[in-house]
Amino acid sequence: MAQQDQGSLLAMIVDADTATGLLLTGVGQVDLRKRANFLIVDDKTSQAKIEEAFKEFTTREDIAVVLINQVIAGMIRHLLDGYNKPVPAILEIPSKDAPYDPSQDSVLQRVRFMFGES
Amino acid sequence: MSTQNRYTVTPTVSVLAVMKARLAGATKGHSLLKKKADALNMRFRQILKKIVETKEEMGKVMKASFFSLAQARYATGDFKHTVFDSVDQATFKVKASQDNVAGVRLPKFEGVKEGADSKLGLIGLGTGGKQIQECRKSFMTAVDLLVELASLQTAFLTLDEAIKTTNRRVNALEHVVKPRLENTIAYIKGELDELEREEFFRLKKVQGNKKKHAEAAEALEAARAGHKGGAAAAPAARENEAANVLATELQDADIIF
Amino acid sequence: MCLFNVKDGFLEAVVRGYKLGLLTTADYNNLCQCETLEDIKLYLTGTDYGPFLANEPSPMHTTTLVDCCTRKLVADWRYLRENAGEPLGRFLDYCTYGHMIDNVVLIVTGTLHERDVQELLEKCNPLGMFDAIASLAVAQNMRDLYRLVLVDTPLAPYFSDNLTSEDLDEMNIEVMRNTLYKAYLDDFAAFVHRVGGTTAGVMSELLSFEADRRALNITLNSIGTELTRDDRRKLYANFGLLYPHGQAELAVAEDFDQIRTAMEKCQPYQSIFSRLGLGETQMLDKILYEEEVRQLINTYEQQFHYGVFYAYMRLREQEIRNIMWIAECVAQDQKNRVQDGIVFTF
Amino acid sequence: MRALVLGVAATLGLPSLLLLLYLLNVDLQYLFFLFRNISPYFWSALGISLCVGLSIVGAAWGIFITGSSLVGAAIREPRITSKNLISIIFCEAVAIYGVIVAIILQTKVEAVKPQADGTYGLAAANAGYAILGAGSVTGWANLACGLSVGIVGSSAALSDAANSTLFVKILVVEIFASALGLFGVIIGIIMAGNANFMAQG
Repeated sequence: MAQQDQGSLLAMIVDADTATGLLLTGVGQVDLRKRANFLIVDDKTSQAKIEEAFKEFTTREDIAVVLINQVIAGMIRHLLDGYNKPVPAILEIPSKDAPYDPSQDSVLQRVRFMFGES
Repeated sequence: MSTQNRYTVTPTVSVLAVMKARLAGATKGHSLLKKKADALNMRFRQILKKIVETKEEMGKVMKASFFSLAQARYATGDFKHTVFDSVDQATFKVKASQDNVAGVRLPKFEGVKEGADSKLGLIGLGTGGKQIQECRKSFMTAVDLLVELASLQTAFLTLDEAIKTTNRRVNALEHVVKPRLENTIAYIKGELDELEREEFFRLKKVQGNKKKHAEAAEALEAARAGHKGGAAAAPAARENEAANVLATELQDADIIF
Repeated sequence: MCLFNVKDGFLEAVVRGYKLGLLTTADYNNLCQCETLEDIKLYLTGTDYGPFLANEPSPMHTTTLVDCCTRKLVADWRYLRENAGEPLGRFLDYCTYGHMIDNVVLIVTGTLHERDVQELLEKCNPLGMFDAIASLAVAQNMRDLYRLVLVDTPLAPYFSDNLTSEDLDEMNIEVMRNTLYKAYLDDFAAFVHRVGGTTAGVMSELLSFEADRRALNITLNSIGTELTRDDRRKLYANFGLLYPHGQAELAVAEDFDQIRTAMEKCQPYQSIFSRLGLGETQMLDKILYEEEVRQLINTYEQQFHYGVFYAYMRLREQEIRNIMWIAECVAQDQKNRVQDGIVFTF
Repeated sequence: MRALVLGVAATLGLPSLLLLLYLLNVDLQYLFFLFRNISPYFWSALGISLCVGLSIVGAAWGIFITGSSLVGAAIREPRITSKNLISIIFCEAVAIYGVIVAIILQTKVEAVKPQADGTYGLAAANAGYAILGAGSVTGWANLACGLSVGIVGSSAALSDAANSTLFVKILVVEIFASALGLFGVIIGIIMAGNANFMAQG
């Protein structure tokens, strides 16, 4: 929390439509070095790029929340499952074409597991 | 068995006192940790419930937002590149604060809006700007919800971790430390009892011997009174005998136990 | 009338043929019944969109669907443009200038944000492409852009007449876009008058509607923003049914009711607004679209004029919007809202 | 529109020019002299050529107007082609009217000897002007008819492509348009009926 005073950012790895909506709210930031806090994923974006962005966002200090489209999260599930830091929090959000499917969410899966267990 | 699950200590009374104090501490710690775990668990349940609720609500809100995005697209045409290109400084940020539950610090996020975004204010001026603003509002609620969800989720993860550690500690106290201490105490107590019994037996024996000696002395007095001359060699022989008796008795005690 | 067909009769007939390919109410009703995007695709392959959709791989997205439909329009338009003589060719160009403005603005902003030119070009609306568009990206700042590149594009006069190079640096991109669009509309109207005949009659009606709609939208969307009244005034086109008195009223309007009062003084808009419940702004877009479609279809009632080409483009675009809407509703499982967005053409 | 203005100007212009000349006391005898000395064969040839020429221009124009629309509309709706050939045939008929009238006019032309002063007699002059009139009446009527049939035909093609039930209705309109040419033909034949180079008198 190096920049506690200024507040932290939300990062996004999302498709174009979700990005449009989210950026409309003003969460986007492009700093002086042209480093954006969002990655727009389309058909041409390679998996390596997504993984790289994910790693970057999860290691950046000024990011508190990473939003990932569920579809995209599915592509990098291995990274998500291996990720267990509380901050930044990883949130899987629905995308336009794929309505929210709770059974896919790794956090919710754990939640369900806990409920079933206890 | 008993040697494995206990501390290697010399069975003395002072060690016993230490051990007892440790046991009391462990019991106290155990009950405290148990309480903490319960508190955490309660909070955890609350958060779980809330997460499930919020996630489902988020699903709904996002759906509504995407629909309003579709409406905006319908009215305006494709405006996403304009949006992408007008990204500059974030006006919506997340402030992190901390919440304390039973000694566990939970990070908590809060969305903060800074400044007015002039660049997007005029978007879609010619057509459908109204819809875009609607869409924006809709996504705003979605983002707020997302931030809330994020803090819940972080709390979930942190709590999960905290509960796990607490449970581990509770279990360690319950299943390792306490039995071990108890075992040690039992052991020490056993040893001490035995020592006591030995002592008691020895004392008894010593008393018996003393009685014998007294009788022998009385007999000797009586004899001395009879014939005073041969009395000088007798005490040395008797003393020898007494030492022998003690030795055999010790051997006997070993045989018995 | 007697000489129209010498150059343009063939294309007029062709464009009317294209018009027949527009989806009818029955088509829309069937589309609304579709359960998945695949169904929509299947249905659309049975229409004029068939060749453009047939080879699309199976997981459909609304964007790909819309892209395919746009490709159909673009292919039609290219065919028309390539076969057109003068002044029809100019007319067709004028129809696409609107998209061209959007493209230029897109490239300009993209360039200023140092985006990849190739990527930007892909995002351009293919209807608004022109030869020099790629070279727009060479410019690093607005001044260069203006000096080196924009003067060669068809839009140059709009830039030079309405914007100084200082404006280019400072002006909000949306204001710039609308200033250009205003200049374009004025120019288009003047061109149509030069062409004369039925074309002038038909097109000036359509263009005034467009101008008025833009004026209305600009007013509506600029309420509560930093756009001053004078700025607003500058973005209104210099013709249209509202020109000049209605526009003067619009320019000072501060809420929807004032806009309504200003608009209702104009007979044709009175009926539009009377269909609108009090204080209800949501449906305005749709009603305006419906009114536009009605006018566009009316152009087909007359023969031997260029309005049909413009109308075809607009109708096709409306149809693509409709398809997008249906597809979105289907994809997002909001089928009860389907009827809200469709503007039936025939 | 512009063509109409020109036509009105021309038709009004010629008589008013003559009137002007008369009012200015210009000796119109010279004008009459001129017309007297032009051979009636010139007039009849002019009439016949106008008849054929204008008819064919009208027919061709009509066919062009119809044809270009028909070809364009047939791209999407090929079924309309055979039906709409009727419009083409109507236009073609206009040319045939012209040719028929021209042949009739041609048969009226006979050789007469000029008078001593080189002029032809009244009958010959009358016949010459009659053939000129008949020819131009037919020609102009057919030109207008061809144009109108062409425009209606093009509309017929387009509307048939849009909605096939419209075809018959527009065909009725087209028939009326093509009847216009017949009026010219009838009047032309009647006019030419009076023409007789050999008539005494």
